[in-house]
Amino acid sequence: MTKQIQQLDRVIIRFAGDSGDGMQLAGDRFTQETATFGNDLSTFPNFPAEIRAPAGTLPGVSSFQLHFADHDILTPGDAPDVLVAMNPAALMANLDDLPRGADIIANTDEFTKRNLTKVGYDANPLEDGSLDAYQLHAIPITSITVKALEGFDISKKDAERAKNMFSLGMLCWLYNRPADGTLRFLESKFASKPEIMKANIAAFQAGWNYGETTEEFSVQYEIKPAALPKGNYRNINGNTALSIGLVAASRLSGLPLFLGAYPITPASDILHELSKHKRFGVKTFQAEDEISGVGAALGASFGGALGVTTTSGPGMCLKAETIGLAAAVELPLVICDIQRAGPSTGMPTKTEQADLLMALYGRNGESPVVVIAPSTPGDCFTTALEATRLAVKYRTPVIILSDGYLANGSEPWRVPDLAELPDLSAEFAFASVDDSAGAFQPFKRDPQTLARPWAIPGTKGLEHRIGGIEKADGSGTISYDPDNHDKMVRLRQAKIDGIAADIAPLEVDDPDGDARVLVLGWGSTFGSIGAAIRLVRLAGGSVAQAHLRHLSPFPANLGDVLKRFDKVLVPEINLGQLALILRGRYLADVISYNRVRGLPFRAAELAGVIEDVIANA
Amino acid sequence: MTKQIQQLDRVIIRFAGDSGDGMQLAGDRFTQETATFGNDLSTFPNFPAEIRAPAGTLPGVSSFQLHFADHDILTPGDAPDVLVAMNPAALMANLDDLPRGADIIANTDEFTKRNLTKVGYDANPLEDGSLDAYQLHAIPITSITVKALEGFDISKKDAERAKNMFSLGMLCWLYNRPADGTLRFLESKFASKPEIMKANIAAFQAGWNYGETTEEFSVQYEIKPAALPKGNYRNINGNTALSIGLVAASRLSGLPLFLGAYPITPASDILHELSKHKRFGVKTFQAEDEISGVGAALGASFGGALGVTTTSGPGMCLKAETIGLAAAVELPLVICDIQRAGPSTGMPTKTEQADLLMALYGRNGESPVVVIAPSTPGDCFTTALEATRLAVKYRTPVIILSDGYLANGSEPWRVPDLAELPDLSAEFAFASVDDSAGAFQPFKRDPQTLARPWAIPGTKGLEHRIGGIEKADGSGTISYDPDNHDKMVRLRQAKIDGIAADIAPLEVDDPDGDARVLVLGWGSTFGSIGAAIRLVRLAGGSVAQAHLRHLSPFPANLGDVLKRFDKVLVPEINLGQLALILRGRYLADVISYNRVRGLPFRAAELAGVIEDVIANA
Amino acid sequence: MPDTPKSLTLVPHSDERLGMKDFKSDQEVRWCPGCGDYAILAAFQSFLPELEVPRENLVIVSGIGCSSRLPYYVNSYGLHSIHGRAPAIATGLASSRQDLSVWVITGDGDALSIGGNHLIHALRRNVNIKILLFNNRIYGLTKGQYSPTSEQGKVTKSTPFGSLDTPFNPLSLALGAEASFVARTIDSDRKHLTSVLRAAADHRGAAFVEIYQNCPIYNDDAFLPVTEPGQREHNVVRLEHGQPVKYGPEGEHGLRFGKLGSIEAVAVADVDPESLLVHDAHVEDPSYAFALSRLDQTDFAHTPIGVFRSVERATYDDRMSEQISAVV
Amino acid sequence: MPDTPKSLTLVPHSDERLGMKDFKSDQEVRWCPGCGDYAILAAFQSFLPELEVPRENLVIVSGIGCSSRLPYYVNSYGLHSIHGRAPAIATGLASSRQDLSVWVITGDGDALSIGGNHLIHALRRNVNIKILLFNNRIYGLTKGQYSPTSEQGKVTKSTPFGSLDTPFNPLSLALGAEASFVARTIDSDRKHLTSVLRAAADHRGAAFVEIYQNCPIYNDDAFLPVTEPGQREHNVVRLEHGQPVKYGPEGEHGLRFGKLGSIEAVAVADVDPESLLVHDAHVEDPSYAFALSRLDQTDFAHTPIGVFRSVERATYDDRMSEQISAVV
Ligand SMILES: Cc1ncc(C[n+]2csc(CCOP(=O)(O)OP(=O)(O)O)c2C)c(N)n1
Ligand SMILES: Cc1ncc(C[n+]2csc(CCOP(=O)(O)OP(=O)(O)O)c2C)c(N)n1
Ligand code: SF4
Ligand code: SF4
Ligand SMILES: [Mg+2]
Ligand SMILES: [Mg+2]
Repeated sequence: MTKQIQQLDRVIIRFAGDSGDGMQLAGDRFTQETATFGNDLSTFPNFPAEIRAPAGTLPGVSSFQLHFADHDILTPGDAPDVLVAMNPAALMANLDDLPRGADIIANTDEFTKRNLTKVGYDANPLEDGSLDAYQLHAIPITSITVKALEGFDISKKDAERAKNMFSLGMLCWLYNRPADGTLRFLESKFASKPEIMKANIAAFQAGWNYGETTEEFSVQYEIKPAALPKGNYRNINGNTALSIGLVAASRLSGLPLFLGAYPITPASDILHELSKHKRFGVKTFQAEDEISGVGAALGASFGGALGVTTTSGPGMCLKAETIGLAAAVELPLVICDIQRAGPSTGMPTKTEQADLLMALYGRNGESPVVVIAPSTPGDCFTTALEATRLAVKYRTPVIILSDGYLANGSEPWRVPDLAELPDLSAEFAFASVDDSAGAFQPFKRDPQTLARPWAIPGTKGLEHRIGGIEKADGSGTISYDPDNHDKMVRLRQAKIDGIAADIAPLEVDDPDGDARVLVLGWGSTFGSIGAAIRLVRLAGGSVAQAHLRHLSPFPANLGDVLKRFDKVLVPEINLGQLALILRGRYLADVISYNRVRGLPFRAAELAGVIEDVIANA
Repeated sequence: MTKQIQQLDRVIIRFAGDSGDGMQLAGDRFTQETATFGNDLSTFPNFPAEIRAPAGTLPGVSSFQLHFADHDILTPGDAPDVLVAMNPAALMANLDDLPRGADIIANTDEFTKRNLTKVGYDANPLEDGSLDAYQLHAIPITSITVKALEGFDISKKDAERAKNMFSLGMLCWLYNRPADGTLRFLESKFASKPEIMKANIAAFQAGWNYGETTEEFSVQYEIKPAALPKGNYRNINGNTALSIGLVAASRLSGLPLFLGAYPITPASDILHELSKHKRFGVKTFQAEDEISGVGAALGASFGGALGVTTTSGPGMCLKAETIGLAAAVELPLVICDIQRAGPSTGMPTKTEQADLLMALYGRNGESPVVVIAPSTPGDCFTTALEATRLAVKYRTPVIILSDGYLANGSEPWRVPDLAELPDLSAEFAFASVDDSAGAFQPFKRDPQTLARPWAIPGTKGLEHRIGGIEKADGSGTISYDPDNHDKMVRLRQAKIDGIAADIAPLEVDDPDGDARVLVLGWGSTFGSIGAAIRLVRLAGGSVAQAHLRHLSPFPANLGDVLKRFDKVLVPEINLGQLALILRGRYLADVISYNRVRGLPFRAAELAGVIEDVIANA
Repeated sequence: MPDTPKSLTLVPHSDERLGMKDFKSDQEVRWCPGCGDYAILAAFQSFLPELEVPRENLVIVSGIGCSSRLPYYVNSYGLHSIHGRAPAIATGLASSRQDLSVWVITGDGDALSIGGNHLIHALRRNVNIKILLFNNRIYGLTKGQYSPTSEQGKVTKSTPFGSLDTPFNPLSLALGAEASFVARTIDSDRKHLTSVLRAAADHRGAAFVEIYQNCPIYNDDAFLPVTEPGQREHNVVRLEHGQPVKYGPEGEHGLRFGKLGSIEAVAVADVDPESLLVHDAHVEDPSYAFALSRLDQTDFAHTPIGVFRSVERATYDDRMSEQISAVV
Repeated sequence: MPDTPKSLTLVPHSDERLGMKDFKSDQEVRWCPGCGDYAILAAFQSFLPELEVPRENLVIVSGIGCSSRLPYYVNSYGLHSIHGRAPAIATGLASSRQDLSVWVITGDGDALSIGGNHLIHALRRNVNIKILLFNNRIYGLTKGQYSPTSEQGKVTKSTPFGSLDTPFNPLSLALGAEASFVARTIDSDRKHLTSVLRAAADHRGAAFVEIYQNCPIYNDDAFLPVTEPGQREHNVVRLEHGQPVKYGPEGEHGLRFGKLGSIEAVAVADVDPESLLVHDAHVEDPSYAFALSRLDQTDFAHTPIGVFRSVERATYDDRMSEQISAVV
């Protein structure tokens, strides 16, 4: 039967099921197809910390949300238009987010008495009319899949496992997604198990046909590709972008990349990704702990490599002492903290921005470092380049504050060609003998940058010894002289402060130019703040937006920007850490807005907050 | 010959020599005698980080300064009235601090060509008239001592070593100090080596007689005892006071004291002191590293002990993750950070206040803890009690920020009797079954304190499991619920903030009541700020002083206090860490004054700064 | 057990008859289906009543990892701490509370990677704690990176071209660290696992127990040669104190000292019976236990399980208390 | 040396004839008079020219401690890092720069207390670094607390009633950690010290060298039995590969295997010469070296010095480079 086709400009779908149901995979495949198709998109995978949380329970629910459109979008969206609920827990856990009228595709096979009571439904919501406000599609996904796979010589378990492919096929049909990519993916994934491969492909097609042939869906949707700037795009998540960015930085600077890392969620994928890039000479060292990871990276930096270490909150604590040493010996070092919800172990798979003050101040003594934060998954690439530039030019540790939301969330990203990227090798030079008139002075600073010479082993005539004990200005020999210490403390600070002149000023987006309220954010909240701002402006509100990439030092114009507005709203996924520093540095009475739920802000919620601020401005 | 006796109200003497010359010992003995005699006093030992820095060099100079008076004093003083210089290096290193007319007692035996050139004297300052502005006493201390000990069957080396006792004897005569204490001290110290003992005693007496019989000193000085409040006094340094305070806290709370520590300068002496107190059941555990030290302390706290760990800056970095765990599981824990000059290894034996921001924010996520700081050596005792009170009452980590100056500096301290000390056992109670209606809820909070129950193993019916993963409010079971996390983050913060209602308000000292300038300090700068204030007031200036003991949370009235003054000056031995927080919290435009020289402020210098501020107020 | 296990002499005795269910908590167990941790948990819970210790005097301390989730599932006092630090935390607890039975649950990453230092020091000090190391030769919780016990060349997420490092032999490391009690057992062999737990509880001091644990998700069948019927009979060498060491379906294989202190496997038939090893777990010199620990270096061809070493040595906590009672 | 020491095959060769003085820096040495560190520094500086490596390709990495000050005194590249972390830092340097000769200088506290974990992992990985552990059995720089190698019952500032813990035997620990090269020597025996440094440099991989070092200030005469003329002849057992192990003034003593893999000291006269040990540093199985390491457990009655173990095993850094060159 032919079906009517309806045009949409944007759709938000959410796959939800048990950790074991393969929702992340289904969501990821749908995303890849959507990327190939050319929509703009933004994703939000949300899963439990356990490998396999208990089946059918609320903590066990794993979901994947995808927002795609024919125009540029900023977030995975607040409210799904379609929810795929593979079991009662998935329905219960996600229903609150659904707007009335949304489509719910429920796998009836799993709505058994046992599963219902497990999450506290005393009646079956698919039958008791409690979902009347929604478009319910009650489909026995498991049994149809199993039936469709009867012909194959595979276990019942394997047949059931294929139900995620059935759902995927159904949605691909519903939204007119290409299928070839998925088929190719399945072929390679199950290359070693041909029967399973065929079965999964069959399940996918069964889902597709189900959509096409049954009465279940009366319309099919079409979302035109988005008109993105020309270029070769790939869908990328933050951790991958950061990894590729580091590889690019290595090539652009001519410095071999050495990663010292200890696995930790949500940072591990950077180690995984970089360990594949042997062909670019990338060396990855899985250390015995975080201290060793950063220590090895610093050792590599001392040897003239681009030393990098990656971790998350608890691991950052352990790196503090070595970062302090790096600040004291003034060597380049890139530290990536992929923030997660704390304190302590906290909620490993949930996002948060609460490591800012630790990054700025979490070391003994006055040990200033550079701190920067990416704003979107793709921006993690750019941030890696900027971190490298500042680290090698100023011989300083640079901390990158990404987070779980950026790490796993994805968006289409235009693959740049090396040619258009900055030549980082021009930003620094290793010291060579002729630099040093007379005896080599390892702490003689460049008057411009205040950076000390980076003299690497193997350079004849520059043999020298450095360490964490206070050093005499210039000569770098051990010194306990009181005034020298005061001077060195101030020089180290001045070097970092001076970088303000070498970074982009803060840009303010204020189209009407008459906004009296500024919303100032940093890091991963860029998307939700931007989306909220759009809502406010759509509703006729006038508001300006600015987003900080550099948190230490701040852009030189930050103080002036703050002064220009009656009210400055600072939304953060912490208890107001940036706000504290802004107030302390500029005595600006900024307004903090904080939600620390382990999730990105909802644009609508933020829009409300902004409107209140405008109303009181 | 009888000599004229001159009354003085205060004297500052400084013993200076090679690390090997025993100046710390001489100074310490003189101090003990002075304490017994009943003067008020304040000391400042200043020594190199090396065990034995190279003989005769500037880095090798070790000095001990003592300020004593017939009235109460606040600091070791800026400018010595008498300098004992055992060698050229000692003279050169200390001369700048001497006011014109000061007495210099120089050991001529060491002013050899070789020693002079070693530090860059091309002429002998004892002879070239360059010291004409001072009262020079050029005495061949070594040779006189050796001569005086000819009778004894000891090595020349040992005879020479006794020269510090000769100097001590000389000064004890000059300032009329009792001698018995020193004699008793020498008897016990060298009990195993009677010949050495007799020799040292003889050297001491030789010094005494030298003063009495020679023409060298025309006058002898007398400084009357100070009229201190009644009581039994002992001279005590900060580390000892802190140690005794912890033992007292253990007895007052009825909790066995468990110290987990890894040695580090300048904190090691607390471990040394506490390891002597076995009779109070104190258990000291020298751990393999700082992480183990704090971990063991937390384990002991979980078991119902008073868990304590002690360290300095670099070690604090390593404890961060475990302190975060303690904040998350909400158990009592006392962490003593005896700050030293940083960053990194820095200058281990020099003082600094630059760990404040690390103490406040140096952990992943939002993990608020209590932070307090002692203001004088003796106050370390009181601070230990306060730390224990807050830790056990609120089940929270409490960080004590002492520093090298307080740790090694000493002052007379009135020994309290337990009776007059607070009954800490009244501040808390272990949970017992009846507390919990129905199933035990390890995170059900006391509505007053917001503290959770402290249910220790061995308590039947309260078996429970806790950890660093986010917990459900009340039940404490693992929870990834977004709103629960936001709630718990705020509850943990609210618990700490709430403590403001349970601590002493900030007291302002403003005798005339008309001061428009407030000097606000924290920690070990109390003495130098106080002395500076006295100078300003003596000169007719009007200025108020306030000093913070509680840095997290701040006293409830701090905001109001700041508002009451036109100008607030905040002197810190860092780059303005407290100032940043004050500005951020209260938007108060406080003025930072910072000198980061590894030394306490000079009162005179501070006074000048204060006067400038007053002038511009 | 007839008389009090040696590690419990200062721990109160429980008169209520506790059963396995008394040690089950109300928390839902969150491991993957088929995870070896289930078997270990079950064996542990059914063994605990044997100790006749009140539930409230039992404390389980763990680090971070799948294995380290175990405390949540046992109805006693439990502390799920931070990665690698459990031995340090347990040291503070055990030496300040000798009336508790303290167990440490850890994994190969938790104990041997980030926690290696605390482990070796706890063993050397001989603190009265029982350390159960769940060795699945992989990082489970972080989804499958190689661990310090993974075989060299292991292909994992973090080593797509194969791991480079020589793995630790946990028992050799423990013996090198002056451990007074060292044993090995297997998740799937409940009877043997229980006997080893029993021996550990009966050791006063630090007991180190390596438990081969299968991770079906990230390192399935890592221990097949010693778990699979048909293979295990040939590969598993059961050590029993005072017994001649024989193994193989008909006990046709034995062990004896070869040259320069190394132990070799031999066919009983071919050698002078006198030369065959009779297991002695109590020899002071750890060299013997060390040589035993080297037997399974390469493959699992002959893998000893049971108590390798168990010697008496004053514990850290006992000595600490003695010093105090000496002065008070 | 005739041909390039194995650890230096990728390091440039220096054609200038360097002497001891070339390796002296301009920094004043800051150790106490009579400190054993002086002797070690002198031996090291006079040995370095032998390597025929350009000064600029020599890097010394240390942690914190009196011993760890050494890099300041050698005119090469040096990094005086933080407490216990030198092996980790050196691992990053050595595996990213194979053209360097990387030496780690550490102390018993630095390497075995706070740095224990990095040490054992560096050994297991077999990174091409040379680790010299100055063992004075005390914390020197922090003014005399007991260390993990201090004998039990040691009275120090932090243990006024005597220390409680069983010390580590550094060699046993290293062997338990899969070390491929393990040796011991003495500060005061310059000739032997130099020969051991030579052997270490000739080992490709992680070389672990324990150097008995006297701290006259806080632990004087700790090694008297093996340094004092009159005693040392009786106590020191010099190991030389391929040579029968004999010691004593007239070589009247020897070693042989006793029961259950332990090595015992015997009077040569009393035993069948066949049964006497002939030292073999190259046996694969570390059980032999381990047994040797247990000889001086209690007192110094018979203390082996020299190279206990030296076996070839691919290094971490070589393997790392191979993986890369395999794909590029
Ligand atoms: C400080 C810190 N670093 C890293 C992690 C991440 N992490 C958690 S468990 C783990 C390793 C788990 O392996 P193992 O100890 O073998 O336990 P298993 O899951 O295999 O039972 C790691 C690296 C962490 N939680 N904390
Ligand atoms: C993180 C940290 N913890 C503690 C210290 C203090 N500390 C410096 S050296 C040292 C131990 C030195 O002993 P060892 O390694 O044996 O060296 P030695 O001085 O005996 O040569 C300690 C505890 C430190 N510098 N840093
Ligand atoms: S990942 Fe492996 S070890 Fe962890 S629970 Fe699953 S099966 Fe068990
Ligand atoms: S304290 Fe001991 S080890 Fe340190 S320098 Fe002095 S003598 Fe040497
Ligand atoms: Mg594991
Ligand atoms: Mg030492």
